Parts: sequence; C-alpha cells; structure tokens
Amino acid sequence: MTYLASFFTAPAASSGLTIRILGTLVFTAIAIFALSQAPTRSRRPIVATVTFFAGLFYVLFYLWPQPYDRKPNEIPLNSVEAVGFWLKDAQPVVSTFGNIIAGSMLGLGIFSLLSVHLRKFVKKQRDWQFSGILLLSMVAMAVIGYWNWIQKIAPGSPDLENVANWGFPQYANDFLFDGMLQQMDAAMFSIIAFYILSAAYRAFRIRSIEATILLSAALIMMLSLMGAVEYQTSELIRNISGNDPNGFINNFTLKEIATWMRTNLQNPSLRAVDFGVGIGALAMGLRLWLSLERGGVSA
Amino acid sequence: MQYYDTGWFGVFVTAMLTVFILFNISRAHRNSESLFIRRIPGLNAIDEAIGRATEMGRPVLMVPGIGGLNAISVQALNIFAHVTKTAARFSTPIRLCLADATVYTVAQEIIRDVYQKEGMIERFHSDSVQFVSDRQFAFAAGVAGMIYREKAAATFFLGEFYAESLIFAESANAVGAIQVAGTTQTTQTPFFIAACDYVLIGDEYYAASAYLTRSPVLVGSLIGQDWCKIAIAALILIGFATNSYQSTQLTSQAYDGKEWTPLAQPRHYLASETWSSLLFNPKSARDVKVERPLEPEQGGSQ
Amino acid sequence: MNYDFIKLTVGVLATIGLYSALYKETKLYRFFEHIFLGLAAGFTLVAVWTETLKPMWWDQMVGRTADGSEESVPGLWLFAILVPIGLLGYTVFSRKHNWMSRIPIGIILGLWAGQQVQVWWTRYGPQMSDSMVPIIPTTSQFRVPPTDGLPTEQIQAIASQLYVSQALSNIVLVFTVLSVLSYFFFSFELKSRLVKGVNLSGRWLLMIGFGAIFGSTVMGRFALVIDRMFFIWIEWFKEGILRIPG
Amino acid sequence: MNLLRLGKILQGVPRQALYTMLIVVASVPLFFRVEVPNSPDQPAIDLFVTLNTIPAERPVLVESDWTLSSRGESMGQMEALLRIMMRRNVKFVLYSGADPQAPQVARNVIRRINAERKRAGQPEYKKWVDWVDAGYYPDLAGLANAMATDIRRAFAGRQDTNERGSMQDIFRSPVLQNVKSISDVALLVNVHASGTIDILNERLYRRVPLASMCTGVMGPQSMPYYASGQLVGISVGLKGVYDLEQMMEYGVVGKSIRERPHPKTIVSSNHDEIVIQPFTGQKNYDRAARYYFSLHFAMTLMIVAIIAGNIGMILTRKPKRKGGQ
Repeated sequence: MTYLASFFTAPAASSGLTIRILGTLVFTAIAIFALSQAPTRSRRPIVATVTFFAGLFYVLFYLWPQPYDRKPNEIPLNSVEAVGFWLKDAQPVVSTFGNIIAGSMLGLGIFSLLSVHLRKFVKKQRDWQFSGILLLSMVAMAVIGYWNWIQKIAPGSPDLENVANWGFPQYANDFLFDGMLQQMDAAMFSIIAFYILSAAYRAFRIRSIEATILLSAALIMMLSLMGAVEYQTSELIRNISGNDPNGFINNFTLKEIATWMRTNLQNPSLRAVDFGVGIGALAMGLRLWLSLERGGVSA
Repeated sequence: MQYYDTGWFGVFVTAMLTVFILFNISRAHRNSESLFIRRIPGLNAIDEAIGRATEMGRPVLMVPGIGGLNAISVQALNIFAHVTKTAARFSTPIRLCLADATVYTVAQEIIRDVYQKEGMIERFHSDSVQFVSDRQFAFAAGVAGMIYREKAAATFFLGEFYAESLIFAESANAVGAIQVAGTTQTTQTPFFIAACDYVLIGDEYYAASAYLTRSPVLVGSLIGQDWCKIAIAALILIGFATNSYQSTQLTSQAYDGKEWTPLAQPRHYLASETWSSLLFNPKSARDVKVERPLEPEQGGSQ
Repeated sequence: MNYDFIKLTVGVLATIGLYSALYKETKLYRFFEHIFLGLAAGFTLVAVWTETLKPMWWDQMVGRTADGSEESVPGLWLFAILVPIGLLGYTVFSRKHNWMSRIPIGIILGLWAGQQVQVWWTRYGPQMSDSMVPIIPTTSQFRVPPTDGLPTEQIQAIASQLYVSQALSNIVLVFTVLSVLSYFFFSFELKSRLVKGVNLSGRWLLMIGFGAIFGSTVMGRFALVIDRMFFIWIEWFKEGILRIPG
Repeated sequence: MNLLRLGKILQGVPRQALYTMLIVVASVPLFFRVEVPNSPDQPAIDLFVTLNTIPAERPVLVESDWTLSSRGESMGQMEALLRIMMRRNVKFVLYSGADPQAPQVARNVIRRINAERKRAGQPEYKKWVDWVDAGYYPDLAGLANAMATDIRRAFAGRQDTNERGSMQDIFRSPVLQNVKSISDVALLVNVHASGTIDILNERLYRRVPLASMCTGVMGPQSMPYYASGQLVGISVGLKGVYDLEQMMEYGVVGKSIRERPHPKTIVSSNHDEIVIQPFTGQKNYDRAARYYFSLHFAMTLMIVAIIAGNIGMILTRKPKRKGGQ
C-alpha cells in the first residue's frame, strides 16, 4: 500500500499504534451509543448511507481511470492519477472488510446452534442424547483445534508438518479433522451418486417432449463420456466410411455429436441463461446499493 | 487499469444497462398499474404447497442456499417472507435452515418481522429459524436429517445451491414433500428439474419477488432487465451481422493482438481480426510506458 | 493396530453411518449426523479466528515488527473499527435496537453490490463477443478439409475460410442464444405465433443444455462414489486388513 | 396382463435396490486393472500441450482449490499435473483461495508423488528450490485483483523454509526470484471443485494464461471460458484425468506431423508442428485408469435403469395417453 495515506498507519508495536487503536475503539463505542439513540425516522437513511458508501468504492474502482504501467513507490503525476493510485492501493484492504465483518458475526450462528441443542439437552426433549453428542464433539473439536494451532504458531516450535514431531494435540486434531470431518464430507458428497441414479430413474421418462429432450441429451452425453463406447462407435463409423478421413459420415461419431451439442447448443443456451442471471444480479445489486427496495432487507 | 483492460466499450455497455434499470424503476413509480409480468408456474405452486402442509399438519421447510450474504440469498429471503406470511395465517409450522451466520441474522429479523406484522408473534419459535452449519456437507447432512425426522410436507429450495442440491431434493422426495426449487447456479438446475415438482429456471428466480409482491420498484426493475436483455440480443445481432459481412471480405494484413502486419497474399479476416472482436477485446496496453517521479524510500504502509 | 489404521477404520465407519440414510433415517445416521454437525461447528469456531480474523484483521491492525529476512509492517489502526461494526449484528435479538444489525448487513451488501458493477463486463463481455459468429459461408465446400500434414500457411488459409457446415452450426448457435434469451423476457405478452414459437424452442434448447449438464455431471458423481468404494475396499479392506499392497 | 405386471415391476424398482446395485457395480471392477480404450478431448489435449510447451524457466502458479470431499476427481487431476510439471522440471508456486484445508491436501499429494519419484530413482522435487508454498488466501477476489496489479505485493510476506531450513520470503526462492509481474508467470492452473475459475477469469483474463482442471460438475460452467478463449486448456473430471494419463503414456503430435512416437499417439487438431514424446516406462496410468473401468459399469447401470423405467411406462401406458406435465 505504498501510496495509501500513511495517516491510517503507525509503526508496529509502538505505543502510538496502541493509543490510536484504543482511541478508535472508544470513539466507535461512543458513536455506536449515539447511533442507538437515533430517532426512528432517521434509521433508514443511516443504513442506506452506509450501504451506499460501501458500494461506491467498487463502482469508483471500476470507473476511475487507473494508471496502467505502475511500479511500487511511484508518485502520481496529477490528482486524477492520485485518486487512481489510492483506489488501487485501498482495494486489497477494502476487499477484506466483508470477510472481517462477516467473521465477527459468526457467533450469531453458533449462538443459534447452542440455543437449539442446549434446550433440547437440558429439557430432555426428543433426541436430547444426540444434541449432547453434538455439543460434545463441538467442544472437543474447538479445544483441540486451538490447542494444536497455539502450539503451531508458538515461537521456536518444531516443524509440525513433520509427523515425527507430533504430540497429542496434533494427533487428536488430525484424527478429528482428517479422520472424521473430512471423511464425512467425502461420504456426504459421494452419496449424491445414489440420488442421481434414483432421480434419473424416476424422472427420465418419455412423458412429455421436454422430458424426452432432457433424457436424450443426457443419454448422448453419458455415452460420449464412456470412453469404451465412444471409441467403439467411432471405430465402427471409421470402418463404414472405409477409413476415408473425408467421409461425410465421420461427422456422426458419438464424440463429434457430443462436442457439436456442447459448442452449439449447451454452451450457448447456458450462456443465454447466464446473461439473464447476470443482469438480474446487476439489477438487484443496484437496488440494494441504492436501497430502493422498501421493506426489503437492505433497509 | 480498467480502461486499458476493457476499453471504453465495456464501461459504456455497463452504464447503459444501469441506466435502463434505473430509468424503468423510476418510470414504474409513476404508473405501476399498466405493467405486465408473464405468469411463472413455479410461483403459483407456493400457496398450494403450503395449503397441503396445513392439511397434513406438517412443517414447511425452507433453505436459502449455502451462499454468503448477497443479492441471491436476500432474494430467497424476500420470497420466504411471502411464504412465511401465508404459513403464519394457516398457523403452519416453518423451518428455515441457514448455512451462513450473516444470512441467519437477516432471516431472523425478517421472519420475526413477518410474524409481528401478522400479529401472531407467539407462533414464532426459536427453532423456526436456525443456523445448521456453515460447512457444505455438514449442512446437507443436517438438513436432510431434519427433512426425514420432521416429515416436511412442503420444501422450498431457493438460492445458491451446489452439489448438495440433490441431497435435499431426493430426501424431500423420499418423505413425499411438494418441492419448489430455484437456483441461479445453472449447473444445479437440471437436478432440481429431475427431482422437484416446480422449478424456477435462470432469472425467473430474480423475477419471483416482483411477481409475488408487484411492488413498483421490483416490477420496474424487471422491465429494465428485459430492456437489458434486448440490448444484449441486439448487440449480438449487430456483431454477428458485421462479422458475417466482414468474414466474406479479404484482408492484406494480419492482427496478432498488438498490431497489424502485412500478409504475403490477402486472405479472409480471422475471427480475431473483425471489428466486433477488436471492440470487445481492445489492444492490450502492455507496451504503454509512463514516467513518474519515485517517492523517497522508507515508510510504505502495509 | 497402528494409528493410521484406526483413523482409516473410523473413516469407514463414518462413511457407512452416513450411507445408512440411503436405507432409512436410523439412529445410526442420527448419531453420525450430530457428530458431523458438532465437529463442523467446532472447526468453524477455530477457523473464524485462525483463518479469517487473525490474518485479515488482527495482523493487519497490529502490523509486524522486523525479523531477519522480513522488514517491518506498520499497523492499520483504523481496522479497530471493523469488529465493533460486526458486533452490531448481535443487536438483532434486542427488541429496541435490532435495526442496528442492519448496519453491518448494509456494508456487506453494499460491497457485494458494488462488485457486481465492477465484474459484469469482464465476465459477460467475452461471452457476448463469442456469440457474434459469421454465418455467410465463404466457400461452397461443405465440411472443413482435414489438415493433417499440410504446411502452416495452407492451414491458416483453411482457418480463414468459413465452410458451409460451420456456417450452419453458427446459425444454430446464434439462434440458440437468442431464443433462450427470449424465453426470459417477462414483461411482454407473447401474441404472434412466431414469437411463441421462438420462445418455446428456447425452452426446448434450454432442456438440451440441462440434459447435457446432467449427463456430464453423472460422471463426476459416480467418480466420487467409486472413490469411496476404493477407500473402503482397497485402502481399508485390501491394504489395511488383508495387508495386500494395492 | 403379464406385460402389465412386468411393466409395473420395471417402473417400481425400490430405490434401495437401485442403491445396492450401484454399490456392487462401483466396487467389484476396482479389483481389476483394464486399459479402457479412449480418445482424449481437444480441451484436455490443449491443456497437456500447454503444460508440455511452456518455457521451463518461468514458474507456474498452481491454485489448488479442492479438498478430500472431491478427491475422487481432483486428486487425479493434481497427480497428473504434478507428474507432468516435475518430469519437465517446471518450477511452481502452490497456493489456495477456496478452502483453508486445500494447501495441506495438496502438500500430501506432492509428498506422495515425491515418494513415487524416489522409488523410480528420479531426483526428489525439492521445496524452495523447485516449488514454494504460498499457503491459503481467504479472499481470492482480493488476491486476484492484487496479482493483476503487482504480484510481488499480492504474495508479499509469505514465507517458506529455504534449503538451509530457515524461513524466508518466497520471492527470494529460485522459483520466484525473477518474477517481477504476473506476465513473468508462464501459466496459472486452477485445480478446482468450485467456481473459483470465474473469479480468476474476471480479474486475470489476458494478464496470464489461465488453465482449469475441474470436477465433472464444474465442467459445463467452465467450458464456455474455453470456448471463448479465456482458458488455454481444460481437463474435466475423471475423463479429463484419464485423457491426461493416456497422453503421458503415448505422447501427442500436431496434425501436420507424419511420424508418430507410438502407434497410439494422440493427434491434436489445434496444433500443427509439435511433437510431445511419451513418458515411456514411468507411472502414467494411475487413479483415473482404475476408476474409469468402474465408471463404465456404473454408467451402464444408470442407462439400463432409465431404459427399464421407460419400457415399464410404455407397457403400463393406458390406451388414451395424457399430455406432458
């Protein structure tokens, strides 16, 4: 961030930094308190303004002409470039805001989870034992996870990439995470294969024109993906055409058909859908940015 | 950077689309009656589904996808607010399962709001809106389990879905629920089509709230979106007309993405040499050199 | 019984436990489901600090002092404002101040909305220009001649021609894009039979696209279940229990 | 009447029965090794050719965005990618923008391939000297934007253990020392199971050649980028991996080349005068070759099930048929 106004920064581990940070916290606290006293009618405008400025950054970032060939610690030639420099330098910083704020709101989710399962467990409601198991494994994973992490970042700790240096927390973490969590992920993911089978069996009936189209397209794709089938059919066709590379029939190997379908039917149709979706997102983005949706979420 | 990257044309088109949308929104404010929206089958099914759930006295289950907080999940919640309103009137229990804490926050507020407005806040349980997990397949396992145990009678899967879409759809199918689904992820739509009763395809998803609420802003925006799509179609038509013409012409120069070099004998234009292609993929400015003073060393911040 | 084998075995048990839902929702499934949810939540609690807040917020805020190969990095004290803003979200449970939870929400949505404007063209511009294909053949030959063994300039010349077959394909391509696009017009009544026809064909072409996706996705999904079976039968059963190298 | 009963049966196969069949057909073939005949797709050929023709002195960025949940496809992709790069001695940077676990999963694969090289008597691919580990980036969009602006700033502050075992900035490593901007990078390969390639395309298109190695699911979503030239090559799912393994085994030649290194050598219709020799006598066929055989049985089951269901429906169809839904 060479050009980012150095006003916002202070040398690490300096008292100046600590004071500024604490000052900011105090200021924020006061501001929040003041905000909480805001009269009802001014609330919507407040939220709308905040939203607008958050969005404004990226819009400027897109519209403001930015210097192309720019090397570190160069000084802008004029004010236009100065803004461009600033936007570009600020972008990596701003792009983390969303994650940070979302991260600090995660507790809400955990709170919901706890409130549901603690109640079940304490009031011995249906399946309370399972809620107990959930809470238990949650605590275990969290404790082990932090224990392991603290050991990892501790100064002068041995290279924990190397299994030889592992202690209990590493093994426990590896067991819970690699041994169980990841495996359960894989299991749940692969379960989809079974559902795909039953769904296709149930739905792919030549009931209507649409269903028939869907079915035939899917069949062609599947067959073209079965290397053996694809290979045999093209062999067959090559024989029919008498190994003549110009043979017209060569256009009708499974792969040719599949590729043709993909390039001239699948990609374009999906592209068209995506145009619509993209426009929809753009429109919704504008509505949210400018807080146009009354009673909606944005404000 | 951007102008060198996209040329003026990209900025121009984006601006044009923006104007179309905003203009139509303001237009709709003035007269919202005369505006027409075509029927969207999936949405007429919503009330039917809730009605069925009421008869069976079983809950309505809703999932706004596993994406973070963005227009897609907001859109889903707007639709779910409508669903909840109907459900609340029939006093049908609802289950709203969330995979993101920020979306949970919004959902919590919207849904409580709905019950409040309907004057039956006592029917709003803390189980009605719950955060399940922010880990894709843990979420899938949790929601599937809930569908099985609570024997949901109607399920709504609207939002950003990925691989887990089929887990939900088939579990719901196994307990015989009516399913309304819609996603902006084209890669998942086919599975919803295969397993669900009603599916919102593509930006029918974005049209939904306009269709349900008929609020001028949404309807106007929807019309604006149509204008944008027409504009895109027009651009494509123009480009393909000029290309068709130009590809029949001969050129004596070849374009390598930077500059034109003379050819031994003339040939037809390549796709990369047509006007439209040059307009859409402007000359890369890698060879532009700017001389600027250097700032003294020290004190670069982060 | 070494550690790796125990770990493997637990993985297999977990897999079977979750698979049991395929038969019906049993206590076994419920057991593993809740372990799964618990572990996931626990992990999130760890990751939110170690992967998000620490590197993206704390480290940026406090900066870094110089050490050996690394020069120091000053701290961005302004970052101190961010987490309190996030904490405003917790007012959602308060009757009186819940509106304040919309401030962090507004910021997140605002940032997202702004990005839409930023990325629209880079994402869709090339898609548009790629749909602008020529349809007037420049030669009467039907299909592209095979170019095996030809010198480069001849191949170039062939590439610059538009053959009848290509022209036909391109017509299909453009028609597909436009008709599918037309299917998503919401604000017109479809009166003329032509428009109706285009619209309907748009929907059918869409179905071809979806069918094709379904077909090509099947491979991916089956690959995963095959991999699970490999994990159970080869890695665990054959190599783990029978001790036969795969 | 009998036909009617048959039809009812064919239409009403209980889902549990289908599931059991799938388990069987997915498991049994795993115990056999068969080379399935196959002809690689052009996108995969383009990827293979690119990987084999990029200058070995310029590094490759490998963005590994997959975890064990998609290991069935992505692990094969990763293995193939690493084998090709290591055999060509292409230096690479490993990082991830999708999941905190992705780097660890990728490291494990690298460790395994290295062990395999040791067994085959080839030199080990050394960390720091041949590849560096840039770890996980929680905000891919930000990273991609930063890369486009200034790659040294994008990866700033990332350290890795050098050959003397002390931590150093990765830009001091032999891999990255000559990289001043993104244009000094030969290629960015994204091994992904989610939509990360969209983010990369939006921000890095035309700044660095992009290639995708994705799961079958992401295929349709990524393929348009290949069609519109935003990707130099793409390998989709298990078939893609098998294509790569086959090309490693038999090599690839351009369409104007007459003599082939091997009778089964693959011909690329997008290239004229290239010859890519096969990696003869090395471990080319691996995971994909094995899974691909099972895959055929699973697919067959699927197709048979669909056909059976339709036959059943036709058999039980009432004389007066009702229209579509």
